[in-house]
Amino acid sequence: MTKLYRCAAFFFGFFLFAIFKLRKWRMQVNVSIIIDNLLHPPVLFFFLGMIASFCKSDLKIPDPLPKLFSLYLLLAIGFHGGVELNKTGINHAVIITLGAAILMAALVPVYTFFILKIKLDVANAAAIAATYGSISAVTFITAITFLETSGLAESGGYMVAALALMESPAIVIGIVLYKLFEKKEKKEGSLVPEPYGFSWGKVLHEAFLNGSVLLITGSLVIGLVSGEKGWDTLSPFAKDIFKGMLSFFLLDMGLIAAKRIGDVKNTGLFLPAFGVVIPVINACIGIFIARLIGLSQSDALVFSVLCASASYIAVPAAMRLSVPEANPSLYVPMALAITFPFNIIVGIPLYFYIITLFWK
Amino acid sequence: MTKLYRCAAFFFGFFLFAIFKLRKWRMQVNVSIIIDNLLHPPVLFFFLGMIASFCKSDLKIPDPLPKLFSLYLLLAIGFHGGVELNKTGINHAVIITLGAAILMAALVPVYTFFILKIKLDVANAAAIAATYGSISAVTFITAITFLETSGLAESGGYMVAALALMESPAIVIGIVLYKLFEKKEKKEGSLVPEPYGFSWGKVLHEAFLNGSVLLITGSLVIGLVSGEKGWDTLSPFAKDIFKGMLSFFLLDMGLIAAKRIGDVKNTGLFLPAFGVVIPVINACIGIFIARLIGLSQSDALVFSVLCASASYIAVPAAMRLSVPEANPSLYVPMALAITFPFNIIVGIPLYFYIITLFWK
Amino acid sequence: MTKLYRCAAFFFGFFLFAIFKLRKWRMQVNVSIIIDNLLHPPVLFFFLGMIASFCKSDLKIPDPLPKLFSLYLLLAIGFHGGVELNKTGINHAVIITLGAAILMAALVPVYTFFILKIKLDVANAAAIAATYGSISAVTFITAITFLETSGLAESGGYMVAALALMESPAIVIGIVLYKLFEKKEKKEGSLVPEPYGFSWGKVLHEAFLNGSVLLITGSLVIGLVSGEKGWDTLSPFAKDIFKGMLSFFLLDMGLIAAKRIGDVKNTGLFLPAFGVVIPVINACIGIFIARLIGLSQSDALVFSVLCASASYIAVPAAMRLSVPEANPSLYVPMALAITFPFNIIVGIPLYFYIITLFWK
Amino acid sequence: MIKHRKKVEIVTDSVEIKTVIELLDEIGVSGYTIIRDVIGKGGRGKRMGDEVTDLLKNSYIMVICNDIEAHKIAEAIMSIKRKFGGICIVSDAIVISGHSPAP
Amino acid sequence: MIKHRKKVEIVTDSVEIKTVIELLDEIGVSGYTIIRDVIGKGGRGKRMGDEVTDLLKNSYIMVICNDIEAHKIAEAIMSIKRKFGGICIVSDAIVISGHSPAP
Amino acid sequence: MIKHRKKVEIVTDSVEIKTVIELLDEIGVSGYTIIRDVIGKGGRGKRMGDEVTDLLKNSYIMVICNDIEAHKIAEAIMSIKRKFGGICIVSDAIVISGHSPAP
Ligand SMILES: Nc1ncnc2c1ncn2[C@@H]1O[C@H](COP(=O)(O)O)[C@@H](O)[C@H]1O
Ligand SMILES: Nc1ncnc2c1ncn2[C@@H]1O[C@H](COP(=O)(O)O)[C@@H](O)[C@H]1O
Ligand SMILES: Nc1ncnc2c1ncn2[C@@H]1O[C@H](COP(=O)(O)O)[C@@H](O)[C@H]1O
Ligand code: NA
Ligand code: NA
Ligand code: NA
Repeated sequence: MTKLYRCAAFFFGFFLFAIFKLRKWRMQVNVSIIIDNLLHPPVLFFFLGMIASFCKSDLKIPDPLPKLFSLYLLLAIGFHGGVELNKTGINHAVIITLGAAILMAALVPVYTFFILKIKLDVANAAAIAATYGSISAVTFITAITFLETSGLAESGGYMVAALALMESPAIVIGIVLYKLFEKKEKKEGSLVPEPYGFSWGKVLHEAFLNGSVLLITGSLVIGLVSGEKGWDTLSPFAKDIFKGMLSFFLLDMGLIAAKRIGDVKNTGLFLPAFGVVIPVINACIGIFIARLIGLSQSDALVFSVLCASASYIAVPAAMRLSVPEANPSLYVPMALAITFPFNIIVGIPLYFYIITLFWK
Repeated sequence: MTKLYRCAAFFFGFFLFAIFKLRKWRMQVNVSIIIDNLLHPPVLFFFLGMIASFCKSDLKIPDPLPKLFSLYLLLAIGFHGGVELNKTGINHAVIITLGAAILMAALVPVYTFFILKIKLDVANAAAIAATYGSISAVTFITAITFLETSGLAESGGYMVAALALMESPAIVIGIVLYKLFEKKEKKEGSLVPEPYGFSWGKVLHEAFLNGSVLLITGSLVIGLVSGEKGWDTLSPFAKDIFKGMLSFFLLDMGLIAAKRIGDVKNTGLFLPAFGVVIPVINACIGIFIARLIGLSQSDALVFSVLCASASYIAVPAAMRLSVPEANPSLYVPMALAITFPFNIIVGIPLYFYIITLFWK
Repeated sequence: MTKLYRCAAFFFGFFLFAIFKLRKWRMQVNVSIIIDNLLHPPVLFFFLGMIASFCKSDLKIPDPLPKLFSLYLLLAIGFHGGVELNKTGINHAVIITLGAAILMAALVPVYTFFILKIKLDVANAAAIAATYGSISAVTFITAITFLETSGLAESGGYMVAALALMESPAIVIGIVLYKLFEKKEKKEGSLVPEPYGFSWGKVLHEAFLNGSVLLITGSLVIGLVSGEKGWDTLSPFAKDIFKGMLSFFLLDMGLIAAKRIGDVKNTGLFLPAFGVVIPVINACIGIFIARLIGLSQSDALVFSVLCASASYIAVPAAMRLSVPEANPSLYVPMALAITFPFNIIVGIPLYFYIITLFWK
Repeated sequence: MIKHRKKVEIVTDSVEIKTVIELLDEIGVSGYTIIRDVIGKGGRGKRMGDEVTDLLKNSYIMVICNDIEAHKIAEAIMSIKRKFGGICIVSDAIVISGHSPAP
Repeated sequence: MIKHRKKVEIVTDSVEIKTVIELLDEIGVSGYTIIRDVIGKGGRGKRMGDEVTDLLKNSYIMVICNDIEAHKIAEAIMSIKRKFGGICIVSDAIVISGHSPAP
Repeated sequence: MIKHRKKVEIVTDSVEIKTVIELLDEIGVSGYTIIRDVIGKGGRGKRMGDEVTDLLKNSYIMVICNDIEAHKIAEAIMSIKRKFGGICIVSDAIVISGHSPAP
C-alpha cells in the first residue's frame, strides 16, 4: 500500500523531470503538442496536487475555497460564451450543433448502460452510465485553454451553450434506465414511507435546476444580453485572472483525484479500463458527428471533449438522491480519478491529433 | 405558496426577455437610462440570484465566501475614495457635504420613527427607523458603477467619507428613541442580572467600531495617506476586478433577498409600502439638500442614494444586541428584500432622472 | 489591561498622523526610506489590523479566507521565482547562495538554543530556536515589495529557492537538540503506548513535505518548467493582484498579531528582547555572508530578511507534534506578535540601510 | 423551570437533511439544531468530506422533545434508515428554561 | 481516573456567545467547548444562517462541570434566557482522565 | 430495533485527531463522527482558533460503541491524555436502527 504510493511519487518525479528534458527537444519531435499541453501551468498544478497527495503531504485547500474557484469558473466561462454568442448570433449552424450535443448526451448513457450491466447491477450501471453521458466543465475549460495556448482559433461561444445543455439529459436517461430495469425483488422497499420516496418532480428539478446548470446558463444569458459592453466591464475579472483560478482549482482536483485512486484499485480491471476506453470511443463518435455537421477544428475538439468527459459534480449529487442503491465510491472515483486526469493529460491532445488528421 | 414562486419565476423570465427586446429599441425610447442600468452585468447577476432562489435551485455561495466579497468591496471602495480625497484635499465644500450627511443620518430615523409608531410597537419602530437612517454600502457601490457605465463624471472621493459617517449615527439615535419611549411596564426585566444588561459603552463601541465602519474608514485613511503612488500599487486589485467581485456579491444578494421576500409577505401592506415610499422621500430630501449645498450631479446622485438606502448588516447586528425585543425578521427583510432591490433596479435611475430635471 | 489597549490605540492613531505629516518633509529628511516603507499600502493595512484589534472591533477575516490569501501568496511567489530562475539558469553563484541559506538555517537554531536555555527548559528552548531558524514567507514577500516600491533592482528568482530550502532544516535541528538535551527524568512517559509516540519518519515527513514547503517548491518547479510562456499565462493572476492579496493578508496578520501581544506581556523582558535583538543579529550575520559570497544589494536584503524572520506556521505545526511539552503560547506570539511586526516595520528598512553602508 | 425530555441525535448523509427536516416538521417537534459538514466513519466506510464534489459529508441533528415525539421520530427513522445509513441515538436530558418562554 | 460530572449544553444566538462566555468565566467552570455556526429551529422560527448579514446563526456550547457549577449555570441561564431564547439542557456524564492532569 | 450502547465524546487539539482515529480503528469500533474546528477553554487556556497559524483549534469526536470498546477507548485515552490534554466523557445512549442494517 505505502509502497504503491512511493512508486507513484517516484513515477511522478521522474515524469516531471522527463517533460522538462523533453521540452528541449520538442522542436524535433512530433509529439510537441502533447508536451506543450503538459507544460501548461494549470496542468502542471494538477500534477503538483497529485504528487502532494501521493506524498501524504498536509497540503489542503480547505472548504469552501474550492467552491469559490468552481463558481468562478462556471460564471466566467458562461459569461464569456454568452458574449461570443452575442457576436455570432443564433443561426442555423448553432442550432444543429446544440441538437447534436443533446443527442450525444442522451445516446451515451444508453449504450454504456448495456456494457456496464455485463459486470454490474442495474443501480450502479445506471449511475455510471449517467456519469459518462454528462459532462465535466473543468475538462471543457482545459480544452479551451489548450486551444488558446496552442495559438489555435477560439471555439464558438455556442459551445458553452452545448455544455450547459449536455449536463441534464444524461441524469434523466440514467434514472429512466434504472426504473425500467430495476428488479422488483426488494418488496420490503415499501417500508419506506411514501413522502420520503421517489418523485419525478424532484428528479427533473435536480436535473435542470441544479446550481451548476443554472449558474452557467444564467451567466450565458447575461453575457448574451450585455454583449461587448458588458465584456469590457467584466473581462479583467472573467478573463485575466482566469488561468490563475483554473490553476488553483486543478491543484485541488489533483489532490482529490489522487486520494480517490485507491477507491478503484480494488475493483478489478473492468472499471479502470472502462474509464479510459469509453472516453476515447465517445470522443471519436463526437469527432465523427462534428465532421458530419461541419464544425471547425476548434469546435470539433471542444465537442469531442464534452462527449469524452464524465460528470463528478452534478450527476453524483442527483444519483445520491434518486438511485441511492448505487455506490458513490464507484462512480465518483471513476469520473474523478481516472477519466478526468486521462482527458486532461492524454485525451485533449490525442483528440486534437485525430482531428488534425481528418480535417486536412 | 409554490404557485407564488412559479409566478415570480415566470415574471422574471419574461422580464429578462423584455429587457433583451427593449435593448434594441433603446435608442428611440427615452427610458434608455433605466434599461442600461438593468443591462449592467452586476445588476443582471442580482436577477439571476433572485431567479435561482425562486426556482428553489440549490445554487448557493457557501459561507464565508460572501464575506470575502463584502470585505473586498469595503476595502476597495474605501481605498479608492481615500486616493480621490488625497487629490482634491479636504476643503470647505467637503466639510459641508459631510455635515449634511451626518444631519440626514440623524434626521431620517427621527421622522420615520413617528411614522412607524402608528402601526408598530416602540422596539420595532426604533429598529426599523435606525435601519433606514443608516446606509447600504453595496447600493452606494452600484450607484458608483451606474455613473461609470453611463459615462458620467465620477463622484468625489469624499462621498466615501460621507458613507462611513452615515453608518453610525442612526444606530445611536435609534437606541436613544427606544430608551426614551420604551414603556416601563415589563418590570420583570430586572431579573436579568446587571452585567448582562444594557450599557451605553457597548452601544457606542458597536456603533462606531463595528467591522464594516472600521474597514471602510481605515481603507479611506490608507488611501488618503498613500495617494496616487499607492493607487498604482493596488489598482489592479481594487479597480480592475471590482465589477466581477460586485457581480458575485450581487448574485448572492439576489439569492438571499428572494428568500427573504416571504418574511414580509404576511405583514400586510404597511411595511412593504414603507420600504418603497420612504426611500423615495429620503432620496428627494437628499436631492434637495444636495442642490442647496451645490453638489455636482454625480455627487447628488450618490448622496441621494445614501439617504435612500437602508442598512442590513451593521444596524441589524447592533439592534440584535441593544433592542432584543425588536423582531429581526421584520427589519432585515425590509432592508434586504424590498428597499435594496428597489434602489438597485428602479431607485438609482429614478433619482438620477429627478436630478437631471433640477440641475438643468 | 483595557488601559493598555487604549494607550496602544492612541499611540497608533498618533503614529498614523505622524507618518502622514512626515510624508511632506520626506524629501528633506534622510529617513525617507523608512517612511516610504511605512506608507506602503500593505504595511498600512497591517497597522489597520492592529488598530482594529486594539479597539476590540469585531472586524474579522473569517476562516478559511486567510488560507486563501496565504496559499495564493505561496503559489504566486513560488511561480514568479521559478520563472526568474528559468531566465538566469542554475549557475555556480546560485548554488553557493543556496548552500549559504541552508547553513544559516542550521546554524541559527543551534546558537540561539544555548542562549534560550539560560532562561527556559529544553523543550521551550528547542521550539523557539527552531522558530527563529526557519523563515516567514510573508516577511520575505514584504521585502520583495519593498524593493519594488523603492524602485530598486529585483532580487533573483533563486532567493525563492533559498526561502523554500530554509524552511525545513531548522525543524530537524530543533528536534535533534530537544532529543539530545531532554532529561530522562520523566520515566512515566513510558505510559504513552508506543504507536502514539515519537517517530523520526513523521518528523522528516512533517519537515520536508508540509503543505507550505511543498506548495512553494512545487510552484517554483512549475515556474521553472513553464518559463516565460507560462508567465504570460499567469502573470495577471500572480502579479497584478498580488499586492492587493498581500494587503488583505497583512490586515489579518495585524488583527492576529495584536491579539497575541497579550500572551508575551506577562513573561518578563527576556523573550520580547530576544524577539527583537536576535533578528537584528541574524540579519547582520546574513549581510556579512551575503557580502562574502558577493550577492547584489537586493539579494543581500532578501537574504538578511530570511535570516532575521521567524516561522509562525510550519515550525509551530511541527513542534506541536514532536515537542508537545513546549508551550505554543510562547513561541507563536514571539514570532507573530514581536518579530514579524518588527521586521515589517523597522527591520526591512534598517537592514537595507546597513547594506547601503557596506555595498558602497 | 425544569422539564424531563428526550434528546434524539441523528447523524446522516447531508443530502438527506431535507428529508429529515420535513419529517421533524411533520411530527411537529418544537425545535431542532443542525451541525453541517460533520465527517466520520460508519457502515459505508469513511466519509471524510470532499471539497469538490460536495459528497461524503454528514450532518448532525439534535432534537429535544417529549417521549411521544421521540417515539415517532424513532419509528420514522427505523423505516427510512435502511435506505440511507447513518446513526440515531436517544438519551435523557433535563431542559432548563426561563419562567415564561419567549413568544 | 473516573469522575461523575454534569454536561450542560446550550444552543443560542451567536451574538449572545460573548455574554454566555463571560457568565461561565465568572462562575469559574474549568472549561467549555463551543461549536460556531450551528443552525436550527426553535420558538423564534427557523434560523438557517445567512451569509450576508451574519444573522440567524446559533452557537452550541458544552460545559462539563460539577453539580454546583451546573446549578449556577442553570440559574443564570434561567434569568437571561427569557430575553434571548435558545435551549439549555443538562445530563449526566462520566469524565475519563489521565493519572495526573497536565499542569 | 433498539440497542443499549455507550456514547464516548472526546474534545482534543486538532493535530491529535489522526492519532485518535488510528486508535479507534485499532480498537475496531464500528463508526465515529468528527466535528472539526471546535473552539473552547480548558486546562491549557482559551483555544479560540487562529486563522493564520491553524493552531489552537480543537476537534470533537463522538463514538457510539459497546461497553467493552468504550472501556478500551477510556484506557487508551487515559494513557495518552496526559500528554495532549482535552476532555473525554462517557454516557449511556439507546441506538435506534432499521430492521436489517445496510450491508
Ligand atoms: N458507531 C458510530 N458512532 C458514531 N458515529 C457513527 C457511528 N456509525 C455511523 N456514524 C456516523 O454516521 C455516518 C454514516 O454512517 P453509515 O451510513 O453507517 O456509513 C458516519 O459517517 C458517521 O459520521
Ligand atoms: N427543541 C429543540 N431541540 C433542539 N434545538 C433547539 C430546540 N429548541 C430550540 N433549539 C435551538 O435553539 C435555537 C434558538 O431557539 P429559539 O430561541 O427557541 O428560536 C434554535 O434555532 C435551535 O438551534
Ligand atoms: N470542562 C470542560 N468542558 C467542556 N470542554 C472542555 C472542558 N475542558 C476542556 N474542554 C475542551 O478541551 C479542549 C482542550 O482542553 P485542555 O487540554 O484542558 O486545554 C478545550 O479547549 C475545550 O474545548
Ligand atoms: Na460525456
Ligand atoms: Na439611509
Ligand atoms: Na530565520
